[in-house]
Amino acid sequence: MSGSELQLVGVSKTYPSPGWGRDEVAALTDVSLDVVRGQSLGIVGESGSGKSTLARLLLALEQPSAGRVLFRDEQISGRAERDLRLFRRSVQIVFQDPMSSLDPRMKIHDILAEPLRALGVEVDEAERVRSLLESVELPPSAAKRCAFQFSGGQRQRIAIARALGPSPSVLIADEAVSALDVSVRAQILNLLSSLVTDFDLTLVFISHDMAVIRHLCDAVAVLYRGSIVETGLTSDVFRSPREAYTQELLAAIPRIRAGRGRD
Amino acid sequence: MTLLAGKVDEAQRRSAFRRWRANPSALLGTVIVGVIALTALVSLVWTPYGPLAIDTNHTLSAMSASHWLGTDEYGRDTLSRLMASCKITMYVGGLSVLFATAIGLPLGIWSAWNKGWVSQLILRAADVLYGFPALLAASLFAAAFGASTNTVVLAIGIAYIPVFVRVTRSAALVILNAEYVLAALAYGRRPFAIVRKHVLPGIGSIIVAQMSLLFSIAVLAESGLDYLGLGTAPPNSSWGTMLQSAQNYLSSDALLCLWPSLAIVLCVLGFSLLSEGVSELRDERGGR
Amino acid sequence: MSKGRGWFVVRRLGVVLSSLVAASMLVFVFLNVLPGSPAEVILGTQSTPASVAALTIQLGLNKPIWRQYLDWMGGLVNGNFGVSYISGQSIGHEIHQALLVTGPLVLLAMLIGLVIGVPLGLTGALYKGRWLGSVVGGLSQIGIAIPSVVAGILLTVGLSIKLHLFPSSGFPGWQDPWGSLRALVLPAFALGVVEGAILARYIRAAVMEQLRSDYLRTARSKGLRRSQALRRHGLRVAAIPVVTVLGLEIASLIVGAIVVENIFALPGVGMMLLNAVNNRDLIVVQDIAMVVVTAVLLINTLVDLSYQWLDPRLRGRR
Amino acid sequence: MALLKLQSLSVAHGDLDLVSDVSFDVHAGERVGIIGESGSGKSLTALAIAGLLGEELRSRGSVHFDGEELIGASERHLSRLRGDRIAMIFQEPMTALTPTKRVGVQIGETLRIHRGVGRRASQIAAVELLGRVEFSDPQRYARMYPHELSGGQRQRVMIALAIAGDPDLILADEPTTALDVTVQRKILELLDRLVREENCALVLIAHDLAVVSTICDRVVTMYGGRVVETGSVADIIDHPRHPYTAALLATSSAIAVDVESRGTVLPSIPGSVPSAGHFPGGCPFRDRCSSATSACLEFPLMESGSHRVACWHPLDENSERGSR
Repeated sequence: MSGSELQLVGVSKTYPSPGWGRDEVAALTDVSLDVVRGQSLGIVGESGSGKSTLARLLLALEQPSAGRVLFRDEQISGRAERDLRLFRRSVQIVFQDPMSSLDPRMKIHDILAEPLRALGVEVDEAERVRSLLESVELPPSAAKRCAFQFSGGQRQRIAIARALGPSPSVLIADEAVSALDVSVRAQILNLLSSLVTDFDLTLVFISHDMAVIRHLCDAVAVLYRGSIVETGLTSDVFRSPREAYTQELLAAIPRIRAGRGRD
Repeated sequence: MTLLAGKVDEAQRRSAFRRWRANPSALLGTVIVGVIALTALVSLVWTPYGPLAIDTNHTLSAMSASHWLGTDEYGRDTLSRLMASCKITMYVGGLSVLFATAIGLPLGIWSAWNKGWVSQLILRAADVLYGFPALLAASLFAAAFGASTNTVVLAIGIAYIPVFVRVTRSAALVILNAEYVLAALAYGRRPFAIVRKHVLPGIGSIIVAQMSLLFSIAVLAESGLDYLGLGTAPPNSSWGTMLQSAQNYLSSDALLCLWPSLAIVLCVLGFSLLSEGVSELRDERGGR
Repeated sequence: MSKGRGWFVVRRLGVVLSSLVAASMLVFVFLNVLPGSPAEVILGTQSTPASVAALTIQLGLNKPIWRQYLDWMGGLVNGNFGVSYISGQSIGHEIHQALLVTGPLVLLAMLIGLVIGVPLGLTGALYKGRWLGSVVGGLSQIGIAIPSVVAGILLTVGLSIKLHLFPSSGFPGWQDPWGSLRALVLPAFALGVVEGAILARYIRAAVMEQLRSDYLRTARSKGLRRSQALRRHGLRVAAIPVVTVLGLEIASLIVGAIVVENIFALPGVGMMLLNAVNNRDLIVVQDIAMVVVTAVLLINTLVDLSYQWLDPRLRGRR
Repeated sequence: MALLKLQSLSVAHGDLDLVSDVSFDVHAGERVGIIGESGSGKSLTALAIAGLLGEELRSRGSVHFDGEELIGASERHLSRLRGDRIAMIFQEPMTALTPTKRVGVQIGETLRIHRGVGRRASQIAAVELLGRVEFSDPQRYARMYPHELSGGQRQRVMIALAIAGDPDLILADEPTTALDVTVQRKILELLDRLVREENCALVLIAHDLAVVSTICDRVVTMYGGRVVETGSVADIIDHPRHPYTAALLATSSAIAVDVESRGTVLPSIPGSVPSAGHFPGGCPFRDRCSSATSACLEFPLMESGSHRVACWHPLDENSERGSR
């Protein structure tokens, strides 16, 4: 439990504005973040807070406009793709939308084998696919079917299995349970937390849902309009949120209670 | 959305062939296109009289047992000429669409992937080319090189490049924005592999539908060009040249115009139905 | 925002101008980098080295190619289209005369297309799934497949040869307005029927999409009936794809006019182009090509600008 | 006398029943929440009440509104009720407003349709309504187009649009689902306040029990196109009787923000939610239910009373299972 896997150091990201002034839109401003090995880090933010940009920067799919992205203390931002092989194997992602995160025309076998082929992981493909399906609690027969034949929760399991394929050390989950039915969400959360333990994963869990982050994460960073306004251990932040925005977030979460006429 | 999920599942369970058979546009289109393609193939080895065989004793004869569809002003058998024209039509349509696809498809994908100045340039160039409809391009070719079947192919092919660039680009953008492409980048797939594994299979049916549609438009364009004398030159027969020569006998022998007209209409209808069928089948599959 | 829109127009015109320059280079280079000189082509088999040399100088073909291009372009910009190699006539005047035929023909055809396409498309969408909708769908499917050559010839046979309702060919000139209009009716129909079928198809699709839209449901939840909701809330958005098609169709009408003018022997731009091609009158071909390209690109630009007006979401954006 | 009375309402797509046999009442001024996951048929139920189902869907059964039967009523008749007495709020604030019309015009339209109010007067009313849904500068916002507003602002416009006609019943279909958490809360509070001020009945559809429990009096739980349980909010959250409601409640309360659940295994419901129309016959939940028996092949009759459940093996009313 020491050292950092991923680090953002003073990272900013701007995009050219869609209009045609030469103005730029800042998605992230001077963000520093340390993803500690073995720790589960929650990043909470609402729409427009820069969550997705952050995920892409952590995956080195985009370059920061300023600042540096480090992987195990080595800079990865600005590096050529061929220098990123180890990084690509080590950091994987699960996306929000179970519909768009799997290619609908591919068999599950191919979806799961693709990362292995791309990264040159030398294994028995069929065997590996079977064990990946097993670790997300899907039957081996699933490999022969196409993505559209599965429900949202099952698709999300497949997406998780795909991410686990190259045996990563860091798993980034970008709103991975937000699009799921309530009755299925708990299954996926349970799966994620057992996988984190079993595979010794470092988890970066990006979400707008404070409750889920509290359940899953050791530490939390609150993202507001492209800046990190508060970080700390989850228990501390929930017990005594310092920033007004964090307090607002916590207060906004609907609680189950008989509201009308009972208060 | 949730409502459609059930329908999609159901459509999936049926085999591709059965869905094809159940779609009237696709079925009818396939049959018509099949018949025309088959006729073109047969005409390579056999036509009742040969498209160029002149018989001065039987000029402008009506429909009869020996000449099913009659003969033209030189006594050439109309059916034979119709059949031989299928060949020209398939040649022009097929080659021009392939040409436009071969150039438009890669440029479209490139401009979808790359948002830099090169793709801006591609799109601008497509816009400029868009100002040259097939007929204008063919006129320029004819003025420069003299008219022939091949100038028609080139003219139609060039005129359709911009259409292909745009269609490919918008279809590819949809795929490239999907999260599975991001996931593929995250596990180290390079752009070329992503195009091969995700983009091309993903836009395949759109491209096929578009090719079929453009084929039908190419048939229209070709008949017009041949009619004007900007394409296939007599004595070779094409539906357009047949129309042109038949026009002289409109008041006496209107049927002479009817056959090539019908052939053109049928052929265009066949390809446009096929195109519609392919897109409908795609939508049935959930449009993904 | 109004400044933004003004800028948009200016920028868009800049794009059109640069496209036109590119197009003119394309046309010019294409027709002038051919083996053999135009002088040889014009003189044909009777050419002698001396006559070729004389004509070359007379036509200014001895100047460097870029100079010839600039001369040509300079002329076009000043409205001087040059002189025909063959007839020795001022091309500008001839094109002007030809446009007086082609222009009204295209407009009339557009009108006919709209008159046919709009009601057909709306009916097709509103009666989708019922027999009327299917009939309309089938009709427009077949209409699309009819080339204007065929439509023209069929109309000629039916309405002028058999029934003698309209002249089958020729054009009396606008000093006889009634006769001219009559001469244009059949060709315009030949063009317009097909355009109508195409328009109907797109209007049907656009309206059907509107009928499925969330905001039309909102409009109905306010108490508008389905047809009222469509009229007040849907049609303007549905107009966007339709305007695109309309723009494309005007371009194809211009091209179609070239064909139809030849069927009906109308002395329009198309006839002029075809004669020039047959006579290898390259400068006329060049000029007409530029006229057509300019018309198509300008229409395209107008379509783009109309989006701004139709859809507030696009205002102030690229 | 109930304001709205649903009896055996079904919605079918071809031969496929997407909503089956739904019955419940809404009294004047009452707030009823419908909870259910994807495919449960809750949105279709709301659309069927308002007569706004798509062309390819057919409804059967009975929807009684203030003494009138709405199923089978003419579009003309329904359109007179809609906007005037029954208003709707939709889920997607991005697509539910017409993109080409100014917000003020869209709000004022309701009044122009039903009250014969002129253009100017309807604009004045629209500005006032925008003020009521807490726009700080309603004059300015009335002139804006929907795309110039944020998601939360658009949803407030939708609410203004709904209350414009002073309705007796508002059907709100997941009004907060597409919004950010902090905005969700404000919209719910706004809705709560306005419904109270207008004293109208509310049918609130949500997939989240928490949303429903904060502002509703009664809950209707739907699963697989059927009503499986209905009762007061207190009944449902203190003593859920249907295994599905209980499991949903257990899951939701285990991940609640004020519950320390770190490191625990969350109670979950096995299996997945089938797509609409593909739930098993009989009790639609039987595939995922731990207490299912062969009796569940038959859909159980709903008992009578205020807290009703459709289950062959209901949980004991007195057990505290599944509550907080």
